[in-house]
Amino acid sequence: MNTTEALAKAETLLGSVTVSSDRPQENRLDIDIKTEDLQKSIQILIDNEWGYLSAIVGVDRPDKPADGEEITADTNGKVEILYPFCEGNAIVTLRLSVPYDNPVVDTICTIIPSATLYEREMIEMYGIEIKGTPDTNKLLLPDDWPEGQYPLRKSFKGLGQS
Amino acid sequence: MLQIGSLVGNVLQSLFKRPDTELYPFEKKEVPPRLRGTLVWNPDKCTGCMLCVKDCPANALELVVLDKKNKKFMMRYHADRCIYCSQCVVSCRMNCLKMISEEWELASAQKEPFFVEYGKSEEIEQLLLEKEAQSDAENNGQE
Amino acid sequence: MIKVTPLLALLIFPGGLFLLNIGMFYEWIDRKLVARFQNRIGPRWFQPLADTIKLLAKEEIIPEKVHAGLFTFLPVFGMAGALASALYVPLAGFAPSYSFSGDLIVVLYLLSMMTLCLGLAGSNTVNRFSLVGATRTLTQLFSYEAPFMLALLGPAILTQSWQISEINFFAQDNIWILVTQPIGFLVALIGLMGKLELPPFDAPEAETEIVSGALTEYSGRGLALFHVGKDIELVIGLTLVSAFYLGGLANPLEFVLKTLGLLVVMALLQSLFARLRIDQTVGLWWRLGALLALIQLLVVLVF
Amino acid sequence: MTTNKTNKFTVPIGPQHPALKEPGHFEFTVDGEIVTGATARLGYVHRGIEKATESRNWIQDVYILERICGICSHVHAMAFAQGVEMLANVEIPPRARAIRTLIAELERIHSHMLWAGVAAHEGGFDTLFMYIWRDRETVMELLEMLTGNRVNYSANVLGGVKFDVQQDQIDEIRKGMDKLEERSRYYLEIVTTDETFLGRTRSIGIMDKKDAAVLGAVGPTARASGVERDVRVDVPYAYYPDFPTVSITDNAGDLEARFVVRMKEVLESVRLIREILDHLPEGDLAVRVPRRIPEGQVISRVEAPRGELFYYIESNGTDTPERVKVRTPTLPNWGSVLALAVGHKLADMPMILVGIDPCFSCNDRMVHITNNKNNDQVWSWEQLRQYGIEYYK
Repeated sequence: MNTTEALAKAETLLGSVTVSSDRPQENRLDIDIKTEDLQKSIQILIDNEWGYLSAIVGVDRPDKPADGEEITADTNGKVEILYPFCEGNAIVTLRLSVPYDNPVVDTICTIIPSATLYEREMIEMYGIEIKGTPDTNKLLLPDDWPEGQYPLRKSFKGLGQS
Repeated sequence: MLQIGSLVGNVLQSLFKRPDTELYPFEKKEVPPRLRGTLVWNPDKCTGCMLCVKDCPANALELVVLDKKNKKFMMRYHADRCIYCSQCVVSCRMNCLKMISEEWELASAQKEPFFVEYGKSEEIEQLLLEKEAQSDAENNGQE
Repeated sequence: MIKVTPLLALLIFPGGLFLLNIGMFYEWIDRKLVARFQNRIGPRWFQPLADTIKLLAKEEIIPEKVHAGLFTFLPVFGMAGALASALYVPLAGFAPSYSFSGDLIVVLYLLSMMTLCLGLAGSNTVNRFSLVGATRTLTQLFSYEAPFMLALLGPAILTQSWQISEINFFAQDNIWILVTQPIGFLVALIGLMGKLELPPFDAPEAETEIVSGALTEYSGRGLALFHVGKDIELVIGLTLVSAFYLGGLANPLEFVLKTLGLLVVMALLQSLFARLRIDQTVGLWWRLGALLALIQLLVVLVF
Repeated sequence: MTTNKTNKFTVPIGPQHPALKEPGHFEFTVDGEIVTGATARLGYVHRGIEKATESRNWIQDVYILERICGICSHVHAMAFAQGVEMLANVEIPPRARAIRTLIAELERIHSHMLWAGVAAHEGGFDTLFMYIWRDRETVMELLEMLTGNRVNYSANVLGGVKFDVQQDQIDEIRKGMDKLEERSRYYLEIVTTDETFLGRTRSIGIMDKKDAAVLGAVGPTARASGVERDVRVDVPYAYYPDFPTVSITDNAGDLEARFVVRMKEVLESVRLIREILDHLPEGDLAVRVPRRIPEGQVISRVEAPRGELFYYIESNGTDTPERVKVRTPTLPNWGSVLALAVGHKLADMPMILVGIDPCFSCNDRMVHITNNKNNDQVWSWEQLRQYGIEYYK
């Protein structure tokens, strides 16, 4: 299966959940999905043995503040979560966004058990609530890390500073 | 084929070989010519473009402008922060910077040796005099 | 042969001072040899002595939730056992200070006391590594003890005596027992390695698994005593095996040559193998070691 | 001693433990010597590198990312540089590609030999450990000769490499390769024939092909289970399109297979290095890369010694990146190991943990302390001393 075929196959497989899609690089296909379709789309990829989950990437997207203002903890925004799957050279990225005020996604540990480490990282770094994830203990941050401080959000400038 | 103690040949040979251990502080090996040691700055060609300062990942360099028109600069090098990546050497278009391989045993119990000032001696002296005058003035002001 | 007076025997020779020094010296030789086999330099000659002095000078920390009395006295008991056994063996080629028929059994039990003390010391603390280490120490004790004893039984049966000095004389007068009972010699030597917890039988103190095994919580004086006790056991074990199997020990020169020869073989064996898991150790001893020792014994009995 | 309701015994490994060369915490519930459960706690060497990249410019980031790991530093810098070059639409000269690949392969040899030594030590085979590490010095010295440093080579710049390879150095490398090839063959023979060592590796920690594929194992760990996952083969980058490598697999999936795969990969790297040296292209070492990188996002993957290294780089058009996500090979391999630990003997756990060649500093990357003075978690030497005096009074 070469790259083009693999991407074409993924495109047809995920047709039912695709909201929109684009091709940022030759070997990549980014598919926007709805938050509630996450488990379904991952199930499709696993059932058809299309690649493996390479990582879970979070990207913080705070709303653009007015000119001259800095991003603070009160700034609204959303967190984009990417689930890149790799099959040979081809990469399919499932993309969804959750707003700060309701940062909830379903767990994918029921389908891929080893994703628990990635999910724990998302919980700590972005404050995402992952529904049904088996382990919510701290993975990387100290146990006495303050609540509500999420290091990889843009508004985080270091503990004790905002 | 399975065997027990298959290392025996090498083990017996080792008994009659010189140990491979290097007695480092007593016996020193030759350092390779590309070894990145202390950074040395040559003030003659510097144009003050500040690229080295901008690109330094460890903020180990400070370039003090003494006289911009006559291209007189002084460099403060914080050896304790330096990670010896030699990016500054690559960034410098005038080839003023060099990492020498002669001086590399830099460990020290004090902090002072890690702060190095480069520049032409007369310029530094001039600057130091100015500094002294300034601090004197401040002291006088306080009194 | 010279007989030494009892008090002297206990304090200076062959017990006490002499034994401590020669124990540490043999430890150094062992470490140095292993290092050279591994193409390293190894420690300098005073390293074991320096370690011991340093440990003795250090504070002994008694951890919480242990029986303090046991914790303090177990190393003493272990070392006392090892020192006491020195009185019955032909150390340095001299006749043993004390000797009676059946002293072989006493020496074997005195030597096991050290291991028992180690096991108790480990289970006395609440440290998990100590506990696992203690379990392993005792498990290993039960696995090598029987074959080791059977292996030393061979020469005893040949001599028809349980007295170490008599076996020593018998060995001197006859052809080396190593020639007639090679299997017994092998089992005895490897049994000695098991007793001293040397690789590949170092599962009870495997540092990558359980830190330091039963000794994890020990520091300062207790640790020093256990270490020195083990060194003494090394010397006594080597003396026994060479007295029995290598044609006896008649004078100091023979003692030095024969025990050091054995030590070289032991160091070689130490550096050749990967560590055995505790279940593998037990399996090896009961499936192979005990069987071989029994066969050897049968051969001795039949002929 | 912690005993819970079911009278299970928990054995902690770490954060400080002789089996772990870096801090990490694992808890094994054991029943006798048999493991019945395993959990992990990482983060003891988290340094905030992902966050730190967002406040530094692209050039500085090369070095900060290089310091994610000491053993595979070159591939980190290479993955990042490669991603940035893709974003900036810059084609680097062939000689630079060849030298990058050369150093990456030397580094692979160094990493695999380091692992083999450590794994031998975990198995209590110290002689093998000493020998392997002695011979590893050869490749360390070659790297030092080429780049001037034994670790953190800093050979990459955005747009190429810093160091050229000269003829006398090529000869040196060839000599070193001959020695390494001979020794690796010898070690390969030892680990597949020595009975006592096989007792610790054969049929231990088996991961079958299906598990490895679903749990997302990468690198030699996956390949030892028969899963052909090698970025160098799947997505040839740098100089691999010109000189393809062979993906080495083994079907056994046990610790022995992981030894075999890694040792054979050393031999394959030796072959590749020789081939690259034979056909070293002429030309420049680097091209200019703009200080401001155009907007966009890119995924850059390279094969680190431990497996697939994944970089997600996003630029917002300024001279600092918007987001750099690093997924190191150890992280997916942890998942697979923890899932498979159950049912093994406690004595085998260190070897199984080490079997994937874990790199803790690779998967920990956070927490930065910004203000030393007002933070009681940072103590000066004087404060520490004072505390010690008070404590023992």
